[in-house]
Amino acid sequence: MLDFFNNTQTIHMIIIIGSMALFFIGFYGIATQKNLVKVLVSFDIMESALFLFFIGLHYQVGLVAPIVDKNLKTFTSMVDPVPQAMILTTIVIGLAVLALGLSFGIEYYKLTGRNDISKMNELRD
Amino acid sequence: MSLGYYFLLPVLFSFLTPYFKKLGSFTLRGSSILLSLVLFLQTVAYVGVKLPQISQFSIKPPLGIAFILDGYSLLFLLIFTFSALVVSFYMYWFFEENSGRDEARFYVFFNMLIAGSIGMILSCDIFNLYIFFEITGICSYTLSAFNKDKLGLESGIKYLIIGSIASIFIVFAIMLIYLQIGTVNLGLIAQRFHLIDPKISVLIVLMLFIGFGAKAELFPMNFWAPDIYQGSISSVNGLFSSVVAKAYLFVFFHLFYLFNLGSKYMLFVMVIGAITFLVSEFTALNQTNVKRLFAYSTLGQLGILFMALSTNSSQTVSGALFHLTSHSISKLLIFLALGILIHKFKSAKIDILGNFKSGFLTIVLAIGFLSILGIPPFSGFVGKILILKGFALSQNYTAIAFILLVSIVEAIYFFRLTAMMLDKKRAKVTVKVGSVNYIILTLLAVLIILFGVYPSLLTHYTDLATNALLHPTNYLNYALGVGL
Amino acid sequence: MNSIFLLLNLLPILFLYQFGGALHVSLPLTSEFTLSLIQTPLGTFFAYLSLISFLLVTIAQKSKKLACNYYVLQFLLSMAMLAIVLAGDFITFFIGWEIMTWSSYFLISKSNSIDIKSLQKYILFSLASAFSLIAGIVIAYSFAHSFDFSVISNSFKDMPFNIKVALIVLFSLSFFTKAGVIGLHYWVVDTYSKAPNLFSSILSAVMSKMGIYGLFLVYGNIVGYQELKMMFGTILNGTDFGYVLAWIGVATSIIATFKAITQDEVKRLLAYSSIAQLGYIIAVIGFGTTYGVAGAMYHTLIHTIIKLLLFINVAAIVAQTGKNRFSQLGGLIYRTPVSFVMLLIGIIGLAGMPPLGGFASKFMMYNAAIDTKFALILIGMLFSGAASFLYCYKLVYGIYLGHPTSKNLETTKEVPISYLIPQIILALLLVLAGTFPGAFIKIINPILVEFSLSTIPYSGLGVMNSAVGSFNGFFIMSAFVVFFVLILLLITRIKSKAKNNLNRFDISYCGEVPTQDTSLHFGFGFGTDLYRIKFVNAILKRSSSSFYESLATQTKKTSELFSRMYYGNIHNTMIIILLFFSTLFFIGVN
Amino acid sequence: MESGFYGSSLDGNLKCKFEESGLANTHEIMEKAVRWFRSRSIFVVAYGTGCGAIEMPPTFTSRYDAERMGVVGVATPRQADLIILSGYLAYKTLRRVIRTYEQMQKPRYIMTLGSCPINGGMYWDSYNTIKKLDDYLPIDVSVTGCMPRPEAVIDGFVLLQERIRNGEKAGWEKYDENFEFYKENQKRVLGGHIDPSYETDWYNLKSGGKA
Amino acid sequence: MIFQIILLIMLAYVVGFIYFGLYRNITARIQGRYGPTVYQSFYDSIKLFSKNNTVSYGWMFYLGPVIMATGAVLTLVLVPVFSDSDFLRSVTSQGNLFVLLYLMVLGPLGNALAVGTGGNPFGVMGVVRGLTRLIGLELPFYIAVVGLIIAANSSDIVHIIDVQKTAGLNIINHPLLFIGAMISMVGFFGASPFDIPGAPQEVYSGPRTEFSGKFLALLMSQGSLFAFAKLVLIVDLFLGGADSLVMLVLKTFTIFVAIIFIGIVYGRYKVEQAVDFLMKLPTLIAVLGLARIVWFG
Repeated sequence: MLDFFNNTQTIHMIIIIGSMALFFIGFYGIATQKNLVKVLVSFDIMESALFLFFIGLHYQVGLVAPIVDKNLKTFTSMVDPVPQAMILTTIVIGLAVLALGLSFGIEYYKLTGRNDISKMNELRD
Repeated sequence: MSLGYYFLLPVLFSFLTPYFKKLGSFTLRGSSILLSLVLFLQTVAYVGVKLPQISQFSIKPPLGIAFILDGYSLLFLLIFTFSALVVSFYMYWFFEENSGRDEARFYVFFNMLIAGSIGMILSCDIFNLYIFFEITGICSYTLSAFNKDKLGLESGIKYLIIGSIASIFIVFAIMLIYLQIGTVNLGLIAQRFHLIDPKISVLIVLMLFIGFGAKAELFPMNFWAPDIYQGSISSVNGLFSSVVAKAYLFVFFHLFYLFNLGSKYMLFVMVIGAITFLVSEFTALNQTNVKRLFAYSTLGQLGILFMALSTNSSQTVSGALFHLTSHSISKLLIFLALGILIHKFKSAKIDILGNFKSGFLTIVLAIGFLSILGIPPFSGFVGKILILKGFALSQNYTAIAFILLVSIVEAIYFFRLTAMMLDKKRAKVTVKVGSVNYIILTLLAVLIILFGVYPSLLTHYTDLATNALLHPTNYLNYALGVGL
Repeated sequence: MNSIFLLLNLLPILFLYQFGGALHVSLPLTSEFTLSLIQTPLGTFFAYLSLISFLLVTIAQKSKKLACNYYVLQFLLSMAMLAIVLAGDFITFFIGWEIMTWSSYFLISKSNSIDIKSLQKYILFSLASAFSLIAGIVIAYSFAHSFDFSVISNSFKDMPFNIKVALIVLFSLSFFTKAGVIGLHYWVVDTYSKAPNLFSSILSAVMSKMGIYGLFLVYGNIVGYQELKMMFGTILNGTDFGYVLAWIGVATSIIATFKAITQDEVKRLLAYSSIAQLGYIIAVIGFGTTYGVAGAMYHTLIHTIIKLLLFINVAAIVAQTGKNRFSQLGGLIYRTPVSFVMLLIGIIGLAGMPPLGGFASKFMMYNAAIDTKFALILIGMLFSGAASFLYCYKLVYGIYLGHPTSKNLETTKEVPISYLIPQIILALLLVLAGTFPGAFIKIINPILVEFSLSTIPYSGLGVMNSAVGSFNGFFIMSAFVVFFVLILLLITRIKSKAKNNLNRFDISYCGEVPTQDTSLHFGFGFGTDLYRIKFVNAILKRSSSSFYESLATQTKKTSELFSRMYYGNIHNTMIIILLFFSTLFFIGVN
Repeated sequence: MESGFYGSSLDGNLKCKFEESGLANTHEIMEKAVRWFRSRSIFVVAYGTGCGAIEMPPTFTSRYDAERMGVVGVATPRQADLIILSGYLAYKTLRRVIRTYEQMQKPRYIMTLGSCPINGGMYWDSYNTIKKLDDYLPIDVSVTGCMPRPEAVIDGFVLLQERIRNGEKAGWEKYDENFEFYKENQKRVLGGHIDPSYETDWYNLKSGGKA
Repeated sequence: MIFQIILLIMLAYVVGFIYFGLYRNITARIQGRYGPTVYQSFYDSIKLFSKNNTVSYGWMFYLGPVIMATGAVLTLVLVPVFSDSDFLRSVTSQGNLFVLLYLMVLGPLGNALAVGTGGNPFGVMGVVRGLTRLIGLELPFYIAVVGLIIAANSSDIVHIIDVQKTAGLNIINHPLLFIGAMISMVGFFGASPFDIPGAPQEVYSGPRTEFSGKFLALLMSQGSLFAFAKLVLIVDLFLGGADSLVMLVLKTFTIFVAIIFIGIVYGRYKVEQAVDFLMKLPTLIAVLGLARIVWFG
């Protein structure tokens, strides 16, 4: 039963389905939510989905994480390290953007008392 | 000097900013000027050097990270560093006039913005490109929210949301590319792009298109752009118009030609560019806020550039690059001059701004307007005629007719502004232009006339750039590390 | 300041004279285009025309205190025109054309009476003209792979027919706009009437001629009259093309003439008159015959002289009195007699009356029409000529004759001498042109050779030859003078105690005694009869303005429609981006 | 003003020359000729006041046809030789008539119809009509009757023509000679508001404008 | 030559005055009157010349009638009077039909200046009416003239006369043009129904309001010269010219009487009615004649 899950194909399938589901939750969030915080959260969910997707698809059964310690015998037995590095960087960037967005949101809320993005329309002719 | 300094120096200056601040505002402002000057001089030093140039970090490409400077990026590098230099001088005046503003915050992000933009055009690695994309993005969000008032914050938030969407698309695209090809090196991607399953490749291309297109203000993804211009200070507008938007445009076409997409995509981009041009110019007619108006004008000009750059004909592309350069200079001139007026009148309404009286500003603004309209003997004319000539050679008369017809619409608002400046019946308020601004605006105006009168100065570089853009063999070789 | 620019304006004339037809300069601009100047007989003719006009206007500007930048712009304008007429390729031509456009724009904006709407009209039509021109240029380039006139001219024959037509239409539209053909004249009247008074003379006399030069260039040099004939076929003794063009010209001249009569503002009348006169030129320019070209050329010369004269005259009067309407002027003849005589000579020329140059040019054009058997065209020209007497008379009556309409007109002094000098020169030129019309044949013949048309036989300075008759200008002028003097002597010999210099109120007024307050000036009663004539009323009540106004409204509406998209809702923007992506994705995948 | 009916129809110098060269007789003949031509061509401005106005159309049209004697109507006083006042004149009318008369070119004549201009007629006690027109303007021919028939009017023309031919002293000469007298009388009925006689030379006035 | 010119002017003067006398006489007869003598116009002219006073409003007022007379004399001199003689041929060859067309308007325009100087609004109204009428009046005449010029392919009147010798008279060859030209001529002679400019009742006799004495006499004299010139022109154009004085008088008189008969039976058109009428029927007739020449000739 569990062997079924110990199959790279299956895991990839689950990851694809799961991350896409997550992605579309985020997608749904940004399409429907108007609260700035919720929108930012939706973005984060979408990003997370992408991260899972990317990392997950590079995982193969029997390979270890590309971290240099005693478990790592040969370079062939580890998963591709590049995606990991990329995702780490991306997470940092995502975090920075999120933090910036939240700080903007807080400042804006302090000034106006609003956080509905569809009502941010003072910039118009 | 290694190309890495283009990134390292700004970042260094950016991190040192708090220290400079302690040394006093003069040092702070001076440091930025110094940085821009160094970068500009370094770029000038590359003029005449055999291109492309490569700077690799630790491992040689395609595995390692590298910066490549070819003819295409040299042109943009010149534009960016020059714009940065001009803006840093302008900001010296700006902070003199507006003492008490958070100068350090501006300079941190200004320096980083330069680093990010330059990184985007030099990087030969799609993931690095993404990082610089994000750096540029974050800096632009912050800069557009530099006025920490309602409008500024609103524009910051809007920009941030759009930026987030764009970055998600780009990340997705990069991941798909990596999943398909297993590399992030642009050279390798270009080489193997045709191997990807067509459906996936369509998805990748579309995601990149949406990601960079949204940032490069293409219709229908540019509804946010005027708001951002309206909410930020005019020097930042100048930067957005002449540096940031151009950087995204650079990447867009860099990838476009590297991936060697078919003529179907070209037609698509051309149509999208045309629609952008049309819609923006018509919308600009209806504006009463000068910043929004010039935001639409920028969108329109980007539309022309998209039309012309997507033709794959060296004549048109060369013309478009000329036009791009001239547009950058002209828009910088216009935004900086308007900045002086907005500072004086504390408003960006056209009706109010029209009341100024200053012969110098009238002349330089008129030069800027005429140049953007493409009227000789200013630089815009050469760009426009080269574009038209290119279209004519490929017998694309529809595009010619379209550009010329919409240009008339463009002329309506440009000359309405001009007429307003020249109107004697308005109550006139004398505006004094400080010596710093006097020098930089004169410099920009002289450049516009110079390129118009003696275009060979620039056509040499635009031809180089065109060659590098359309025939990226050398670039690919360097990116693949062949012969290093 | 004035003297400096006077000298500066003199320089190019001397320069041109020095070169004497051998000017050939080329200056590489980029690797792709070269600026080249070539002196052709046609270009030289127009070059002297414009340069001398600028010189005269600069003389007239002596009495106005104008800023330096005004003179600089004006000099730039004259140089731009020189570039246009001496250009050897289309890039030079276009650069000159556009510099002309904007330098004149800035000059017009220096007027006190200008408003934004008129400025917008002027610049938009100028730009539309320029863009139509550049469209033609690049299309020609796409076949010839060169901007050079001679290269384009050589390769023109090999272009496809529809491209040929498109080129001719685009170039014609551009130059028609500059010359103010009816329908495209919307900008002309406002601009001429609201520009600085002396600059109006340049606009009307010289700048509109650049359109005429362009037409000559395209029809005569680039396309060639032979080619036009081969392309479109012939009708009667002329070309089909010429026939259509002639109807455009004649319609322009008739409509503008009637519009001119009903104007109350002096400069508006002159503006419409300018349109009408250019209508004549356009009517004959496409005939493609020797006399068509000669007539158009001669009328170009004469119209330049007349319009300079009239506009300078009016400018002087406006400067002197501060009034610019017929209903505000009047009775100036005894206050400014020299100006009156100058205007009189001008309108006699404008009406095309025999002893002066105006007749010789009209005669040439009429003969061209007879030569090609375009009888209805000729009738149209004669008809519009007959109607033009009315506005000629209105011009002289409204300003100089009748009664002064206000107190200060009774104390007006003669206009400054600097205004009079150019007027006197021009009036002399006009008289000379009428007396020695044969001299013009010598000027025109090289141009006819350039267009590979047969030349006009020359038989003496006074004689104007044409295919269907000739006249001796010298004889008519001298006979007129002799008879005039004789009859004058005769009538003065009859001493029936002419009670000279009556009080101006001592008129037959049905026994009433008019006073200062009686409205005796008929300046604004002119042309009211015309509204009751059905045919003329149909012309007068129609206007191209409604079309352009509605175009403007439509543009504004489109603009509003588009700007509704940019309403700043970031949430919707996001959704649009996502939808756009999804749409594209589905299109792309399928 | 020269004496003699023909006025200055011939140049004064010419007249002297004639006399010097002993051709006074020729002069005489020309004088006569001019008088004859004047009598053969009389341009009439018909000032239709009172009931006599109705008599004028028949005089000039088919039935009585004054044109056969060279008498023809014109519209403006500038061209006219003769003014016909066809009835009583109110003060208001008198003002216009004086204006019209003064605008006529010499030689000029006045003809009145009916008795009103002679003695006031049935308006003898009216407060606002002229009783005796001859006090205000010199009448050359008065055609009496109330109203005179066209035949009588034509008789008046014949009388006038004869008087012109004979060179009799005409009313306009009397008017010139007794200008002050007539003006005094006119002032008396018209009050102080007497019309300007336009003696001032407007066009040569430096200040201009003042009549 | 000078002698011939003087002779011609005297001839025209006499014939013109007699014609005008006849005009008045015939008009009177048609109206059932006796009418003035044939020499009446001559009497009027002498009388006006011998007036003691003449008003003048300044030098332009003085020159106006002179210009008008000059125009008339010049027109007269440039019209070939006799077809087969050298009489003034050296003079007439200096001009052509177009010169004449414009000279015919030069005089009235010159006089209009004097009218304007006179400052009488009625005079100017008359001038404006006249010029407005001219718009319609010249149209049929121009068409006729253009038609003849195209038919003869020359604007030289002598040539047009010569053509008629071989090809037959233009009145027979081009009757439509003749009709058009004649209707215009009625107006050129100031006859009804096109006599609105000088309407005495409405605009105080129009352009002549202020003219008196010798100026009026000059205007009348030039009128008769001018009338003669116009008649000769019509004769030259349509009736093949005249080779002797008798033929000249005969032909011109025929034309003249025709014009009188047209003019006498009509009332007066308003100016807009006149132009409207002239632009319709006569123009149409003339255009038909022209079309015949251009397309089928």
